[in-house]
Amino acid sequence: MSPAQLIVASLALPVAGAVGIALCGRWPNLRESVTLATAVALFACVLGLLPGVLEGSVPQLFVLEMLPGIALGFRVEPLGMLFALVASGLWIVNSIYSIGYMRANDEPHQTRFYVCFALALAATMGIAFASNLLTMFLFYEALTLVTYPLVTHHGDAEARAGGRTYLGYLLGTSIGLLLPAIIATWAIAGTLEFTRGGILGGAASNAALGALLALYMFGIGKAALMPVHRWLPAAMVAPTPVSALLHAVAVVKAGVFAVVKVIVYVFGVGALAQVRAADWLPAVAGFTIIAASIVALYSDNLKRRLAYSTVSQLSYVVLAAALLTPLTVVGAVIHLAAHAVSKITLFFAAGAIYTASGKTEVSQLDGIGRRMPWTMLAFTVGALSLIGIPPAAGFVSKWFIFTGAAAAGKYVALTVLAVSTLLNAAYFLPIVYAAFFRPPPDGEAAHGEAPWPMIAAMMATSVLVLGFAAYAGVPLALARALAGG
Amino acid sequence: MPLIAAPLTVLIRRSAPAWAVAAAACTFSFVAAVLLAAEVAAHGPISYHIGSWAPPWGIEYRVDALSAFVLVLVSGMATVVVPYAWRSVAAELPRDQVYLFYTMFCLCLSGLLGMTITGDAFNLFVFMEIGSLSSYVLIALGRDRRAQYASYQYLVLGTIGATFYVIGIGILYLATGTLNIADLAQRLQHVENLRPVLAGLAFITVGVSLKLALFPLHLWLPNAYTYAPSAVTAFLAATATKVSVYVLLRFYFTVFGLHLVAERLPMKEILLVLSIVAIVSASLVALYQSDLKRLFAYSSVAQIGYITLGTSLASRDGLIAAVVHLFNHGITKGALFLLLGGVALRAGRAGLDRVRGLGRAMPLTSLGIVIAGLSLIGVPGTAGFVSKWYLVLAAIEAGSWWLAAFVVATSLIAVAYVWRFVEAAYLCEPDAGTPEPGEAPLVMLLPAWLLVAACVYFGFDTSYTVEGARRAALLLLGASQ
Amino acid sequence: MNVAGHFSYWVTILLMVAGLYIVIARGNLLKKLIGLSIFQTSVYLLYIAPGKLIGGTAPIVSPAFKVYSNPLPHVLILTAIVVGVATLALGLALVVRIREAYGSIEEDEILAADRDGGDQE
Amino acid sequence: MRGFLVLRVVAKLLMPFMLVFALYVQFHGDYSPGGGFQAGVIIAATMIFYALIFGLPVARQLVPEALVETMVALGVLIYAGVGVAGLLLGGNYLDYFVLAHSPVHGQERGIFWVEVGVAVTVSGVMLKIFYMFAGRQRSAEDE
Amino acid sequence: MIVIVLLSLMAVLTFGIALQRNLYAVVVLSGAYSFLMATALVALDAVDVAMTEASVGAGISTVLLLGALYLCGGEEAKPLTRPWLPLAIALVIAGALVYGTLGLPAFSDPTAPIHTHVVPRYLHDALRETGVPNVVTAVLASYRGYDTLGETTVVFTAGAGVIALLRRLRRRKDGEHKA
Repeated sequence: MSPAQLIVASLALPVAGAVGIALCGRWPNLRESVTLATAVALFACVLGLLPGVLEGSVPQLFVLEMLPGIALGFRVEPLGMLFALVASGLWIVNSIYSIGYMRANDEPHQTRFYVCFALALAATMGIAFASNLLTMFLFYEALTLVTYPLVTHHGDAEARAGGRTYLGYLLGTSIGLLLPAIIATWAIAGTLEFTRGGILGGAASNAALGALLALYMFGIGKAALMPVHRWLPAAMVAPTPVSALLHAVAVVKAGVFAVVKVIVYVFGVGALAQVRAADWLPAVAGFTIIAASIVALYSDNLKRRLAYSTVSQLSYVVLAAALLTPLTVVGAVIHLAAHAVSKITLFFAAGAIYTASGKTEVSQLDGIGRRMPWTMLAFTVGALSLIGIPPAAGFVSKWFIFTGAAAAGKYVALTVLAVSTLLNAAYFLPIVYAAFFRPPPDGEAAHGEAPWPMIAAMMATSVLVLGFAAYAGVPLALARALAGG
Repeated sequence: MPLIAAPLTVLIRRSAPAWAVAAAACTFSFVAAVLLAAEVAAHGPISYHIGSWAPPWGIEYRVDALSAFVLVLVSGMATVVVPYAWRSVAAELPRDQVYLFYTMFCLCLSGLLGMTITGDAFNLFVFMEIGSLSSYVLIALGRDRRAQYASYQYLVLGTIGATFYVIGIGILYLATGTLNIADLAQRLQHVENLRPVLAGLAFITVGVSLKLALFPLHLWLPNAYTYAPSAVTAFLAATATKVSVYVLLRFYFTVFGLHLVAERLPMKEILLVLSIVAIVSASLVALYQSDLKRLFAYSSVAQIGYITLGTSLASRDGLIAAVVHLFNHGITKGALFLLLGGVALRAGRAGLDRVRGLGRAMPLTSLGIVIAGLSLIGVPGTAGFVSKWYLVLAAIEAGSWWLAAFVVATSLIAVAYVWRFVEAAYLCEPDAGTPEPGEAPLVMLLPAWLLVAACVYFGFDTSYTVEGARRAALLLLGASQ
Repeated sequence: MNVAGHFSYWVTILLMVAGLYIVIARGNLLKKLIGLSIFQTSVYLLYIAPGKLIGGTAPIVSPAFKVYSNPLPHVLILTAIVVGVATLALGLALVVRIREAYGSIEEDEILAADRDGGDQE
Repeated sequence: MRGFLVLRVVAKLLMPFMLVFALYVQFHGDYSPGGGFQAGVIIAATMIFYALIFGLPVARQLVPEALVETMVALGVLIYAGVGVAGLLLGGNYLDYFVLAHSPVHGQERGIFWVEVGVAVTVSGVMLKIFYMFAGRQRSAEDE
Repeated sequence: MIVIVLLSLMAVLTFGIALQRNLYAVVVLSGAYSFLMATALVALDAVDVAMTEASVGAGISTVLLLGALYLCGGEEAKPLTRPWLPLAIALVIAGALVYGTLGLPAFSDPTAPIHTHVVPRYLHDALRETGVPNVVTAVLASYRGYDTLGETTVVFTAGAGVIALLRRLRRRKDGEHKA
């Protein structure tokens, strides 16, 4: 198939899948096999795009003109390519996992769940391949809306509250800040196409650029930059696969992806570095990293702790991108992938624990490692990776960021990273320790491992995490291709 | 012309043929409108002398980019609503009323079309009255007894509005000696004593504002929309106020001209302030309504605020925003009220307490309401987004960031009240109030979904709307220079 | 500014305002309608009076006369009168209906009835 | 009102004159004040007068509601029909010039028919409205 | 001059209407008002209008009002309370009107635009063009025939509307009796 067709396919497949799922909602097996099939097919499509992109070609596809001068169009450039790879790849694993999870906890209206899931993927693909700000915004909002039913899956009061926060923050920031930013960009630059070196170069005064950057950074609420991070913990009411989707596969990744994309293609690394309009950004990011880590340290609920760790990890990406050196940008991109695989592992583990034992608090996990060795093994792997221990995935990205920062002489950033690494260790290792080396509190009901699909999924992701360094070539190449410009 | 159809429907005493006649008339006028629009787009304004007396002695029809645009909207809406009415009217009215309903419907349509198409100020008044009188009746046909009181309020206020308009026209006539709009505009340039002109301007503004429910003259609207039969609500909400907006635009830019409106009187400022107040207050009120029809009625007041806001900017993009929103809001609200009509039919009333768990009871209907609601909010990919886009763009170009911020902020209120429905429909368990599963009849669902589809379609392919709007805007500005 | 020259205007204005005042201030629906019709009829004067030319005659062309009053306002007002009576008739019909439904034609009583009446399906 | 013989006789006597006057107003409207509208009102007034004195049922027999309602619509149709006729004969809408061989005759003819239309509708509507209110009255009395 | 007298009388009547609370009296007063209006119109050479006003305003309207009164009871319940806001509104409007009309040509000023612009054509050519000496009729039915068509439609609308409202009433009453 030609690249253009592939793009169409990768956008249309999930939608078609969603329809299929909705149609055969009555027969669960069929429904879930449709899900899997779609996921695999999608991944295949995206892979099919990869070689061309690696050779540096940029397949394009323009659908129609939404507003005069602004097309609804798609263009596959390295960054989007990587993002699409990660998302579609993890979707396969995730759907395997969610089959196990949803069945084990026999959740209500699963059909809606799978449908929205597929739609969310479609939106993600749209974001990944969007060729201009408007298209990206379109799918960005779409993503928010289709994930809303997932967040409020249980439909009870708590879910509704969580959903409100989720929607309030995401729509609020995107409509209230991002949209004006986009329109202002249109008013200033006269175009919204993503182009190398940015479209705002020299078109606006420093102050305007700074303000605009602020609008973008906080407008992209999905990047969970403090103070617009509150929706992420709130969304914890969702079932675990959804959390995995939010944190690892689609939503927050879409956020940081958008951030990087805006910095690289709208403002332009070079331009920003000259006008020094972005100097405040590392500070905010750094603060987010530290603060979020500390909150994580003190939160006892496991998923909540993971959520805050996500918040801080996201700011790694933002920080790295904001340092505006090619090396750190590479680091940012790689961390996007690395954090995805690691964090999804962690969530899988958390979900597995909940499914098997019904435990949600960190303090309950004493000795659970003996009952659920596989799960806790996976958890450990993910944790190590986030801390940044070689050869796990996190190490690679952190290494790039460190060296980049050092080379650029951004010592404040360096210290921030160092401190946060320690904090990561501080809030992950105790869990591991407790799980394996503390005796389980006596007199609690014995329970075994989680259902096999979940184990399988966890193992798969752990392997990905560990093997990351091995196949880091692809993301590296893509990242280089991106930062090279 | 539906005008001829109306008496026919009376002669035919039975409902079915009456419906057929009405439908035929609407379709005909819609086709005619589209053809006209194409014609205008191709060869510029058309002027048609009735009785072949050349204006200003005779009355002329005048169709230019703007009026053609409005014509298409109005007649199109009518064409969509009529098939819908087939079922809902049968459900809401006693049998021997039905043919009168269609009579009134045709009259209302012809009134609105006449207002849009005529090139004569006084003739406009006559048609305004046709439209108003028939709409009073239509509203009073509502089931609830409050429908009659609402209609009475509307009648009093509407008549005052119309009379104000006549006074304004009278003053202008005394000052210029002509009634033809084009002639009026051209002669107003040479009136040395401006005081009567300004007074006329003021009176026309007030009169028309009463009709288009511009804050604070909107008091009649919520009741009227709430208690009127669903089809009527949908039609009026989608067209009546819009036509009044058209009249306002027409007078401001074509007759008086921007320099007069903007410089001699602080009209822009006044309009701006009123719009802002309207948007805020109405949106907030809407937030606390328990009856969905009323909720969206208030949101209509707010949305009209957006239109006038765009007008008050009086820049190219501002006017584009106004005209586009005129169209988009028309179809959006039309869709909403049609769907709500379906809900009311099944649940007896469109109260928030009746739609709990509606997502499962009437999946298509609620999905449609959600989509239309999104368009109301202005989510990208829906028609509403386009108008918001231009509104904000115009605000930024006018250099008033706070205005842009204001627009987006208020659309967040829209999120709030739309989401009240979403939560009720999807996140609440069905209870006593909820209708047992079962969709609205197809003849009601199809037209509604047609409009919903339109909301989405015009969100992606804006070539028609934006182009039409741009031409209209340029025409207005050109006329006012 | 000659007073006589504008006297007709002023009376017209007076009538208008009085009619409008009745509409707004009075609670009785019938009274409102009457006020409304006064408000409308006063407009007739606004149109007709300036059309008069002293020494002129009704605009029926015949060799006997040279000066005629202005016919155009007459036409407009004929229409206006018709509109007025149409509105009045409709309004009255409505009032009758309201009376039937509420048993009162006083504004405040009706509002009160609705407030505690709640929804009647 | 059954009792008042005088009234009834006078009414009987007056009715024809009123109608004649109405017709005069109608058709002489071209040369003297008056026209379709006034004529229509007078006709309606005559009927109302009649109904007031002889009671609604009698009036209803004389002019049945169905007829009235038909008149209501018919008048407008006549008027619009004239317009359409203008169209069909190749002129503009409501174009009278083409209605007859010479423009002036065309105008006269057009105006004539238009006035007829107006008269029919107006008298119809006025009478109808009166019937409506009167009918309501009767049912109010019944209660 | 007579016009002034008539107008003044009408003004007085209006106040009577505004203050009177017995609705029958009000209706009678408004009837008288219409007659005065008609006379004034005659004095202003608007014979057609006068005729119409007399037959409609004084005739039909009064009948209708009485009919409605018969159904709705004649006494206006409350004396009006706190009339200041309406008064204020009314005064503002009056102000606006005075302001506007002061700029208008004086009474019977032959050079006013309304006498100089469109109308002369009617007066001079109506007879020749339409063969109808009564210019009002000519303009009404021919020059502005479309207006009159609209006017007829308005009447028609009102008629049909009243039918719709009142006929529905009877059936609804039956329904209520059953219920």
